[in-house]
Amino acid sequence: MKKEQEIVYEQNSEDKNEKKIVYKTNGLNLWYGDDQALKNIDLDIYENEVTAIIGPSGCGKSTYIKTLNRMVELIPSVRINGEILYRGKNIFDKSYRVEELRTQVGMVFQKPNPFPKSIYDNIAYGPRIHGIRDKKILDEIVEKSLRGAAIWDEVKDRLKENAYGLSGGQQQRLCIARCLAIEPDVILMDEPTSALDPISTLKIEELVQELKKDYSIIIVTHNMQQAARISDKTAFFLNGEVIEFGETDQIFSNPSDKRTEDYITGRFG
Amino acid sequence: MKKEQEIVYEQNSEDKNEKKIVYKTNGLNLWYGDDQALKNIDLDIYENEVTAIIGPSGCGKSTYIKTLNRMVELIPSVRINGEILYRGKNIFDKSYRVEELRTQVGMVFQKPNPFPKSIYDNIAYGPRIHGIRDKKILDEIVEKSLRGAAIWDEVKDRLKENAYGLSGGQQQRLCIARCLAIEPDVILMDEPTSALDPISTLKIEELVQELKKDYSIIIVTHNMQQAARISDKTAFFLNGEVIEFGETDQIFSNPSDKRTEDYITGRFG
Amino acid sequence: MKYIDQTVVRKMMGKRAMKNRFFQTLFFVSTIFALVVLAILLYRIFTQGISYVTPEFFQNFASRRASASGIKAALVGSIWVMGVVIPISLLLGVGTAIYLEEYAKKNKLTNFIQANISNLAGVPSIVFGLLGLTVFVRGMDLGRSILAGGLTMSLLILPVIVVAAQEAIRSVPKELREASYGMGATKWQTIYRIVLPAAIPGILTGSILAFSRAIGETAPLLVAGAFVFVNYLPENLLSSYTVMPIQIYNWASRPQAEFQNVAAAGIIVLFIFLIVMNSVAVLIRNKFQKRY
Amino acid sequence: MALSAGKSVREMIKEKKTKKSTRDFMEKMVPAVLFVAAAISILTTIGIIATLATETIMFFSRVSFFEFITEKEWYPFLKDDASYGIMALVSGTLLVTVIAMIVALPVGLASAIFLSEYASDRTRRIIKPILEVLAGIPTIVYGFFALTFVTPLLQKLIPDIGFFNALSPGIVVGIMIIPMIASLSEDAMSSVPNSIREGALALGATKFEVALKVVLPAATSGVVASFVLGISRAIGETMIVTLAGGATPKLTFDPTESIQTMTAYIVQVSTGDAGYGTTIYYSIYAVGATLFVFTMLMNLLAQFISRRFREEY
Amino acid sequence: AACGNSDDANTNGSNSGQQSSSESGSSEQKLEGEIAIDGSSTVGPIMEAVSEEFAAEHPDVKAPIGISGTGGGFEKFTAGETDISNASRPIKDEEKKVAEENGIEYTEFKIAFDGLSVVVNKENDWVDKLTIEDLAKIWKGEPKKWSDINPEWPDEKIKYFSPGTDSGTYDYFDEVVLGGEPIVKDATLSEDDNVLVKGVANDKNAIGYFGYAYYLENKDQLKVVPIVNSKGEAVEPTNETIEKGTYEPLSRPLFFYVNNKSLKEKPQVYEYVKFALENAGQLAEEVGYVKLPQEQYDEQLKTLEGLK
Ligand SMILES: Nc1ncnc2c1ncn2[C@@H]1O[C@H](COP(=O)(O)OP(=O)(O)OP(=O)(O)O)[C@@H](O)[C@H]1O
Ligand SMILES: Nc1ncnc2c1ncn2[C@@H]1O[C@H](COP(=O)(O)OP(=O)(O)OP(=O)(O)O)[C@@H](O)[C@H]1O
Ligand SMILES: [Mg+2]
Ligand SMILES: [Mg+2]
Ligand SMILES: O=P([O-])([O-])[O-]
Repeated sequence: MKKEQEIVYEQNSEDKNEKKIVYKTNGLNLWYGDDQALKNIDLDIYENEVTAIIGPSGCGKSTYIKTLNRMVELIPSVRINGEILYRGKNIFDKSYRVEELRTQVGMVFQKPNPFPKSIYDNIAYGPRIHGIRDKKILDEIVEKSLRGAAIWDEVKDRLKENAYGLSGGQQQRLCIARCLAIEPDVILMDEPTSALDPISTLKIEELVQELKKDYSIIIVTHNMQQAARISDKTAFFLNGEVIEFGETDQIFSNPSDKRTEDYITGRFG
Repeated sequence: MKKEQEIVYEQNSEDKNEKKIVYKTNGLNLWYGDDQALKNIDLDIYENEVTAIIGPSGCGKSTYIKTLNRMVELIPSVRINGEILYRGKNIFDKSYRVEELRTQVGMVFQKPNPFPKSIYDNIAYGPRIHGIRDKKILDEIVEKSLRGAAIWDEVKDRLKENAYGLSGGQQQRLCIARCLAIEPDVILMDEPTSALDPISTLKIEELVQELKKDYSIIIVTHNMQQAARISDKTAFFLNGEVIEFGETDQIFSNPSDKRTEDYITGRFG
Repeated sequence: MKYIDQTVVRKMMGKRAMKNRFFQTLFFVSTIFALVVLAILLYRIFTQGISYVTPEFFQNFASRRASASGIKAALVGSIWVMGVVIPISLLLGVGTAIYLEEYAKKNKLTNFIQANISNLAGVPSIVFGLLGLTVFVRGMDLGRSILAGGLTMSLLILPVIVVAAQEAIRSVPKELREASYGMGATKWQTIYRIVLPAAIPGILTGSILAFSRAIGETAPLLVAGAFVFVNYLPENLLSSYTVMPIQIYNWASRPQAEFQNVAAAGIIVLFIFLIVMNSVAVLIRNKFQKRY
Repeated sequence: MALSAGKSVREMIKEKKTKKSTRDFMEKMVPAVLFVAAAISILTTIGIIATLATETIMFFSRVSFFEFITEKEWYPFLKDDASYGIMALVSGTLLVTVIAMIVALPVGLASAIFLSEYASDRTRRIIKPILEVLAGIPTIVYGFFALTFVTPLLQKLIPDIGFFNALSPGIVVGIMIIPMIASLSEDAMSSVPNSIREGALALGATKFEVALKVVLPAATSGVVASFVLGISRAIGETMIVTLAGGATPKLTFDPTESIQTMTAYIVQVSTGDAGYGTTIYYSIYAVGATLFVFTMLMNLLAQFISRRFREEY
Repeated sequence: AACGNSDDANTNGSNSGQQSSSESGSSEQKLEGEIAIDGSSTVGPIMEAVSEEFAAEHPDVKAPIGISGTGGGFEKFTAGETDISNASRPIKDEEKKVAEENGIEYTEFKIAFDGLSVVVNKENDWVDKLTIEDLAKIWKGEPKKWSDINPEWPDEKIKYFSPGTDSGTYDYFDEVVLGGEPIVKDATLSEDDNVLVKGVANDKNAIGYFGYAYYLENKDQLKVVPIVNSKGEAVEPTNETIEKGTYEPLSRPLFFYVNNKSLKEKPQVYEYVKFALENAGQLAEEVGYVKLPQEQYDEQLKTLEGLK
């Protein structure tokens, strides 16, 4: 039943002859206890695009991206109102299964968080919980995912070793690989390259460009140039509000809001 | 006695009419168990300069910087040979008190690591362990340090709250403030801005520029432009070796080693 | 190439969610099970003993007449014994844990101490009773005193506290230690100001369990010299004494049915004692508790 | 940068250096003092071994070691042909322990998972202290509970069961141990960093999958430690089995029969009538020594397991 | 067997005279100090009552009571650790030897009677009396079923409930009934007499025995079996039959032993023992035992006088 709904929706959007909307955020407010962290957010995320979210520290970037896969609900004090439609369905609907959402929406975190398991088991974890048991297929998934995250060569000889033996940068790329292993529809990335060196970052950026053929990607970054380089659309957050959202080229070349311009021209990264 | 030695040493170096050397690393090798992470490192760090250390992930940047204040010895499997002279004295000497070294050599880490205490107590920790008890002086130190780390305005109203309530970026700036509170001679920074947004990063970079008047700063960064912008000297690490070390301008405009050039031209950050 | 088929995933999702809900319920029921047992136990004891918990019950010493029996000597005796047990076992236990986690080199001696401690944790309490009798009561000539009993109990719960404290110390993130060392803090400063405060919740959890055990233990003190009948209050650490569980045991083994009710009243007082102690510790713990 | 005190922090720190001699003294003293604390535990073991060994040697000068470990009957009070076959007491102990573990391990672990992974902060704050109260109930109270509540209940369910049996004390010992396993396992699981949980949840794992495949493996060492302590408590539990288990040593694995455990035997003799210097008197030390060896072997096994499974995070 | 000292009984002074002297003694000099008492769990309650009352007269004397069992008590007593040791049986030869080695001299006193009560379930309507031989047969376990003893009795297995083999009660029963032979191996043993009460009360085919006090307090749940004595009469245990000695052979005396040196050197011990002998009869009955004939107390008081 769900499937049919989706198809109907997708056809609808094709009728309009636009790129399909993956995520539609309408009037989203979010509070941590009494502190409002997100204020009346409206934002559309399009399919097969990279949407960058930029803004100063503490402006709510991480909070917003964690709301998209409902990870933010793990913090007990959180209250939310407004709606987020993922492929047409409100993710806050009671009937919406949060695990299903998260299977289709992968996430890479700000700090690397590998499991205290072997490198292999880290990658295989996702496929396994989704029912893939076949050793050969798992092997393939592991290799493909690690290659995808540009870490295969460094770890291929020690797949059975504990992931905690890796350096910070290696750990983060492992986490990206882990996310790729479940082949999500959307990938959320919260400053995924902040712990990476330029070479790895470059690889990841290239990867993002390649992945967007199949996936929709939302990336939080403090690196303006990264946003400019890899994203199609950019949203500028400030104090929990979306100040400006639009085509990346337009935002960076010709921001319509003074605050956006200030922020961008203070750039240097 | 120590003081005199130092003075003698400083005069010596002044005789040569050069900048004084703070750290002199001679033939340093370091192993984690059987894996060699640093190979025959020779490096001089000069006073009142910013020395940047760049290199790909896993090349040993963090390991080297942690060796400079002997933090690396906390990992039991570590073996070291070679010598590091800090202001003329070998820090590996039996008689060298590691706490004294670390009081003079502050450190900011890659991941923010505030203590599970109030913001105030985080900053006051260093002065307190070194015997400063006077409430009024502590208040001043706390304010000054927080201002120095460009976080005072955000936290001045909640100094008594737990530091874990801050966002990642705020936490990292808190850690920088904590380090400034003991007014060290040298400050080691391991990718200190990797968790920061550009505005905070800019502030920290400006701060670094200001601090180098009084302090010597060694900064690990994956951000080539940051290195180019703020450092006086740059060392390029690869696989545990120093490939090239010299004036930042020269390294970036005219690297003498092919590998350095490859790495730098792959740049984008 | 796609390995993961979303339709299959979706199909399995229902089953997985059900499994999750099933186990959540199962886990919840398990937790409730323990609480239900507690409820039954409390109900039985309260209905039996509550009418005997009167002000006189706290003011009277034990008596051959059930109606005149009181728990005064045992209550005060338990407090005295805990007054010995808590500081000694905490100091020794946390001290040992710090030594093992922070100072000890990874060598044979350390391994031996470690193995020895987890081994001691398994030694039955009655064996500690034999030890206390041999070493403290007779060997050190402390007689059947509070000090001898308290030392015996301290040794009994020492391994539990060490193990709990070690786990707690170990779970303090190494980043915090690094930060402290990086400020030029000495090892002891780091332990005292950073590691210990962060480990307190865990240490307290284990210690509460251990102290509760010490308050309720009967067997070792039966062997190592608590009296069953005492009709005066202890004056110092060398006084003879009795403790609540032994007094309760004594009442419960009396033939007169009324004494069974007095025993129940004794248990209620013991509970109140435990709950007060636990509450204090829980307050401290909640004040500190956080996840890193 | 000078403060209002007119000096820089760096100067102040240098000044304070004179006072650092006490600090240095502490740095040297503390490990020594702590080592003494750690040594106490060794002394305790030595004390126990010495106490047990001297009297156990006396016992084996009267009863052959071979008889002790091979004989199947334990009748020390027979005047003429007393038999000292420890197997009879060991089987009683094992029976009770196994039953207790069948109750305590699943329930305790399940409670731990519930508290650590499912329960809200508030629920946890309410339930944990209650569990701790449960852990603090004197075993003698549990003993009467077994005798006056559980046994009659079992008699309704299993008409054949004796008034004294291994099942009732086994179940109650299990109940007694639940809070200990729950609390210690919960601590171990809570100390697994949240970021790891988030990583798994973000892959679409259910809470159950996170608990079972990520948190539990990461907390193995703590969980196993709680099991070991639980098993040791069950083996060493005295009052419950003394009251509800009967006092008939018997080599049996039928939980409906009356049995005697090693601990119950020690209580029987040490509160009983046997005179100092009799074989019976020495026998409690031999039984105590056996208990000691038992728990030691158990712990070695458990240490081996937890070493193999230890994970760092 | 009491110590030889009892032969030197002082014939002077009546009971009342002693009482007044002790009272005047206590008012002249305040008694203080500690008295270490340990031993039998059976005798314990009587001594606790004594301590309780003694404390009313001599508030500064501390007389705590430990319960280590008769054997455990003697272990401490013969090592010189206690002043008074309660016992539910006379001291054994091994224990005497230890006392001798340690140079401990002591005196034995009887304090009360306990009547071992043989009980069956309330619903048991077939047993109305038993002889010692019957008891021996039953407890040796030869007949497995009630019908094996008397064909009219039900064809049901007998369930045995006995005090633990390491108690004074078991020892006495074993000696008197079984002549030292072992008790049936099926017997359910417990150290706690209340537990035995529950066992018998809950099983129709049960038989058990334990101290008189436990029967007395649970009369309504149990049926006591009259025992045929040496004169051929079936006698139920009651205060009278036990005191008079017609309930035999299952009446047993309870003892306490006193260290002679303590009697001489510690006035509080002397006064305590005296007080015990003067009041034990009444106090013993209060806690469920049976007093000795008054002459026996008087005689022992004389013995005590001689030990001062
Ligand atoms: N768990 C929490 N409880 C309470 N407040 C929180 C919590 N997490 C974040 N906040 C607050 O919410 C605001 C937004 O935080 P968020 O982490 O989303 O910022 P951010 O834009 O991701 O910053 P950064 O670039 O530093 O990661 C901040 O003011 C922060 O202090
Ligand atoms: N504790 C450790 N035990 C064993 N090996 C380690 C340990 N820490 C680091 N290494 C190894 O030492 C090498 C250098 O690590 P280091 O952390 O110094 O790299 P880095 O240059 O700081 O990388 P990044 O930019 O990712 O932080 C890596 O190969 C890493 O796997
Ligand atoms: Mg963030
Ligand atoms: Mg690094
Ligand atoms: O305590 P007992 O009277 O059985 O020795």
